[in-house]
Amino acid sequence: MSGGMIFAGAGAVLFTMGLVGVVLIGPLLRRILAFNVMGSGAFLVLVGLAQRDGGADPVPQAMVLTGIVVAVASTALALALARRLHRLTGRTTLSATDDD
Amino acid sequence: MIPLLKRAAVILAAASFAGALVFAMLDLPAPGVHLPAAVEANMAASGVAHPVTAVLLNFRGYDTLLEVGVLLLALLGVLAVGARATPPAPAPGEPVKRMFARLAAPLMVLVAVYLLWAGAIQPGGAFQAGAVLGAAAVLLHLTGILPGWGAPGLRLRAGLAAGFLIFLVVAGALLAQGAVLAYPPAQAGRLILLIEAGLTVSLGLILAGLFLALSRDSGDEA
Amino acid sequence: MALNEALILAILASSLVPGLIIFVLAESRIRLRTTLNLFGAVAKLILVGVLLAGVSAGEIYGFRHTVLPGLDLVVKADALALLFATLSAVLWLFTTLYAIGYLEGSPHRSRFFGFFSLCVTATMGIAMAGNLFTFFVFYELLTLATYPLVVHRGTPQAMRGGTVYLAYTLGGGALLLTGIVWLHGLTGSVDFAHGGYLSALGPDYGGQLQFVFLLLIAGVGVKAALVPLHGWLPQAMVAPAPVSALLHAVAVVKAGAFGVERIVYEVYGVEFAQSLDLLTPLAAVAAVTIVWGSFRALFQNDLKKRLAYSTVSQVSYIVLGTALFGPVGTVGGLVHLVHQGIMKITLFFCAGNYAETLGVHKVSELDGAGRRMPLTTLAFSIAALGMMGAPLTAGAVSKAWLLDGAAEAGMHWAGWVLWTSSVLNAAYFLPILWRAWARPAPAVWPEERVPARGRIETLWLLLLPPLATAIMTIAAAVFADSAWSPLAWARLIAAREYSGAMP
Amino acid sequence: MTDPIAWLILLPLFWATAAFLLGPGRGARLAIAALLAQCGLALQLAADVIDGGARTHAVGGWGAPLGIDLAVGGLSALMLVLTQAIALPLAVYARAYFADGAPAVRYFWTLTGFLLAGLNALFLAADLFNLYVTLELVGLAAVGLVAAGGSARQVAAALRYLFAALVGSVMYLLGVALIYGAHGTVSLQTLAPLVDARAPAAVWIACGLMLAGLMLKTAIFPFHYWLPPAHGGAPAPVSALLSALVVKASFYLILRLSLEVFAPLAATAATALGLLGAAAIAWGSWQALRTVHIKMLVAWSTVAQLGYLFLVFPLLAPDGLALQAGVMQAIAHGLAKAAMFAAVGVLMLATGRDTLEGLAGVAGRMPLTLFAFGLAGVTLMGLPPSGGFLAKWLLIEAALTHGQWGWVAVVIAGGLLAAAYVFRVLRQAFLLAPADSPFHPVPRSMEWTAFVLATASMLLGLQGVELMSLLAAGS
Repeated sequence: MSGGMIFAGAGAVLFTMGLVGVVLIGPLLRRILAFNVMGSGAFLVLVGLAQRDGGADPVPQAMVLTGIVVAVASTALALALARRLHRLTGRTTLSATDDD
Repeated sequence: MIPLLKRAAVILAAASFAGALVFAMLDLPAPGVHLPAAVEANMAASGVAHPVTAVLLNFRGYDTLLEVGVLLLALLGVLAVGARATPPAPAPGEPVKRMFARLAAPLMVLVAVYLLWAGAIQPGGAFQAGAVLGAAAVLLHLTGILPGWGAPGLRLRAGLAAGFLIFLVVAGALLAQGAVLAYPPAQAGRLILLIEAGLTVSLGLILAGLFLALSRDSGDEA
Repeated sequence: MALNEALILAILASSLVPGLIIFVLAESRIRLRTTLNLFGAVAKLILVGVLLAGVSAGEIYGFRHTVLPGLDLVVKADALALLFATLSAVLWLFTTLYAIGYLEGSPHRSRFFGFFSLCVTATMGIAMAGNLFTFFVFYELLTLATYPLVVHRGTPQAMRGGTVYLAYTLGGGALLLTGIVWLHGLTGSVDFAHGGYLSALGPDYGGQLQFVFLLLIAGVGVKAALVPLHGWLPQAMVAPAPVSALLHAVAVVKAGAFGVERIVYEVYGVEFAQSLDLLTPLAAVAAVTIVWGSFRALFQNDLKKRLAYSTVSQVSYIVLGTALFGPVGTVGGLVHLVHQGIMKITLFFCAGNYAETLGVHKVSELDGAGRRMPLTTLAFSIAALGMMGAPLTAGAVSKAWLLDGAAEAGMHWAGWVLWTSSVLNAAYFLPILWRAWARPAPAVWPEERVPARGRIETLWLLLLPPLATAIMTIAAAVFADSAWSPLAWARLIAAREYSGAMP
Repeated sequence: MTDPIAWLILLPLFWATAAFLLGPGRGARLAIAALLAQCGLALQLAADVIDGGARTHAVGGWGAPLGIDLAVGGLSALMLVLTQAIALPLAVYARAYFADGAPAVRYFWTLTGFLLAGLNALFLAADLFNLYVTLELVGLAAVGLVAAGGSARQVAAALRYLFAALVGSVMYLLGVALIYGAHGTVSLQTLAPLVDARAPAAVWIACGLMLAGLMLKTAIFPFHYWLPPAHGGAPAPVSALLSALVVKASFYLILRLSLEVFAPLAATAATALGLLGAAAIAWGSWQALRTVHIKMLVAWSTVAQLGYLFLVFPLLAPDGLALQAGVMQAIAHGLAKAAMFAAVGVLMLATGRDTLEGLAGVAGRMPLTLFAFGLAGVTLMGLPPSGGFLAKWLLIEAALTHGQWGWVAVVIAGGLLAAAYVFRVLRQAFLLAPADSPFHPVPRSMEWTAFVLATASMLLGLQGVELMSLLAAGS
């Protein structure tokens, strides 16, 4: 198994763990972290899988850089919203009753 | 609380998904298209020497343009949800930390400039440089030197948007000559440097803003 | 655009455009609104007259617009279309006059007359639809345009009536749509044609076509108030009287009955329908409806409800005529489409007059109404006698042709159904006449709103329309043999359908 | 110089940035002027496609697979025209709606500019990774717009929406990663000949992940949970934009990917997608029948109407009927839902209430707006002569042609359910108003924009030939 493949496998596991976290975790901060774990998993797969034969590939590396920036942006917005919700309601979770 | 059964089901399903995914990846044949070769072949025309920078700002520069838009957009979202209260006065920090921050900040700016310059030939570039600038601002804020943000004034808004706007103007101007972001090879290096310089400043401000605008919200937390 | 295309579009526009203008008129612009209404109605009548002359001279009027590849909106004026269009145009004029008088001083008149005009536009579209797709477009438009009229008063009762109306008609529309799309899938976009166009499909499709027929007839049967799909009609009588006239005579139930005619004659073709064994069940449904409607009418004390059940029964005369395989029955059904409209609208106008003038809504309150309102009651009596099939009325003409048709088709049981219905008709109408003419008037009417002024028993605008339609009821019988009577026109259509001599 | 493809992306980015520079709440006039230009560009592009067929724009001049291509065909040209055509009247509407300087307006124009740029970029993208970036652009702008109201309800709704959007994006991204790993490219054009039914398992998984991610963003049952609070809670112009356009974007992507690159694999999931669509129709309609809030009713109706779009998948066939139906439904629903949210916004401003009960008597007071609501409702019910009717007609025809009875029943039942919830509103409006109910005047421009949008959704039913010839061009 090549180095790239190990990264990709780890990415698959991280992605799944993050997904489980997003589904099961209530507190917003931890849920946002779980989402970031998911994202990191996807990035690892993107870079690792493409370089499984050992050669470097700048294309997925550039894509991951783009992806990281996008993830930073999303995380910031999510944190701002979570914080705002906490300020307005004192809650740190989304309740099931918001659904009307 | 989530019932144990649901928890177990989710975890089990996820584990089998991860397993299937890993096996599927191990099973993959070699890809039919080999892009690194194409990147290599076109490096000379890209205007930069580092392949990742070439992909990021030339071959797939359009992705990067939109990505900077996403980052600016996130800041807009943060500003839009934020309270309109005036920013709280900076909390007086400890003198030692303040002195350290005052020392570190100029050095960090220097590092950022280096990273920007280095990006053309080795890992580095506008994003890394912008991140360092943003970090410097956060450092200054945490030590009580830089206040949190209220609604940004015109000059700050101009600084936030400048990088994106330069990128956009370059894209539009090049469109007038053919295609979006189709740099003439002779000027590619200079144009990319121009874009990167603008991005460094704006990205630094945006990343700092994401933190400083958020920080303002904590002022009168119960 | 050719002149003939423009003419046929002008017929639709003559009510659509005034209607749309009326929508945006301020409530207080009474004079302008009335002018627009009457202008539209008269213009439509003239245009229909031009078309009548043209069609009998063999002229072809049509307009085609493709909405999707292979799907055309077709409007054309053929003999059958004009039978219905003329009826609607004439009755619309009278209903408009009546409605102007009836609604004087009541709120939301712009809205009312706007939707009123849309209704007539939709009815004209139904009459002149050149294929099933177009028919459906206007058929659903009619449903939508009538709803605001049914609930016009905004009372909980009106709302309930409106909801029931929608539930039935939209449900029926869904069935109709399924059937129409199915046929479209089998044949592509085909225009209505004399003798139908489905026989070309061949015998393999027999089962499918029988099922589609069921869907289509159930779809139009809701508006035609075939039992058991008639439940909405008695509920909808909460609407103001001009709307009832519209529902029962000008537009809605007529649209259903007309749909049956189109489907049997020009989609399946009467001979092909007979060969698929579709006509006998249809006749049976019609027969049940005729008897059941008349029977239920017997027990209604509310005058408009009694009239509503009477409509249920009478409209199925048309369906029965269609289902009687043979040219004579066809003529009977077609001519009754017109005759029933004239007579039933008279009855509803009169019922509205009783309610508006005296506050009388119930049969039991009608004692002595003939002395207080002799002209209204005279018109009512003529129309009621017509419904029973008394001589010298339009009803007698239709009934005679229907009976002959039943005999010709060898369906003698249908004759008995008609006789039974006549007896029942007499049983629920004669007591009304007896009360109105023979019983003494009460000292105080339930709610007398319009005082009698000399010989004029109520407002002019309320009185003239029923008198005019009552006179037409007699004229249609007396001049039945003239070239321009509904009967003559019905015979022309039947001759074209059976591609033989005029019956 | 004037290649509309590129300008449709750059122009909104320009005015979004300019609106930001102008300052909070500013930029309405700029946006309206720019949107006029965008309408012209989109129409020009549509005309080009009809004349010259599909074409691409190689960004950076490199061409796929090294560079990124933008591609336009009949389907994308239609979506572009629809987007600009809905955005322009909504901008006029929003200008009046936000005239009082509500907090939600501070970043409204700039966020809207980014949203439209993202949508246009998404419709034009021909690169799986570029699509990911455009999805994020659209998602974050939409979330920002929902959150901008600032109330606890809106922030909670935005957060819920953001999680759905982000998880959807990451799933999609993992799919892209697997595709790149398998084939070494993310260009749709390069990928198309490489993908066939004997694809390795990783490609199947990638397809599944991308599909699931996009379904989450499209809010198809059972992933719809985030939509009603977000669309029902946002200010009216925002709800209109989101319901009319944003959810359509991810649907468009599913449709396009399953028609082009992943066509060999797509048939596997078709029936399941159709069943989800049927469930969405049933559940969305049922909720719309139950809710007491008028805006939630419209939002739930979006859940139901999205179901129709997914009925298309099991019926896709070379005859093109189902595709036509899906596109017609997307366009008709877009126009009608924009009109409906706009009308509801007017009614809520005028009555000052957000419940159905508060609507009593508006038939007499605001006939134009109620008429607009009614016309939009006719499209949702699928009654003639609306665009929704043609969509329904085509769906039934497609189902009957393939002998798939069940779908006919679903379509018919869905139309009747829509009638039931639309008439809940109309019925209430016709009731007599309580004498003491307050009533605030509303700018006429808002009433008229709602009416124009509703009329457009209606007249669409008479222009099917033109739309379908554009759809067929370049595909």
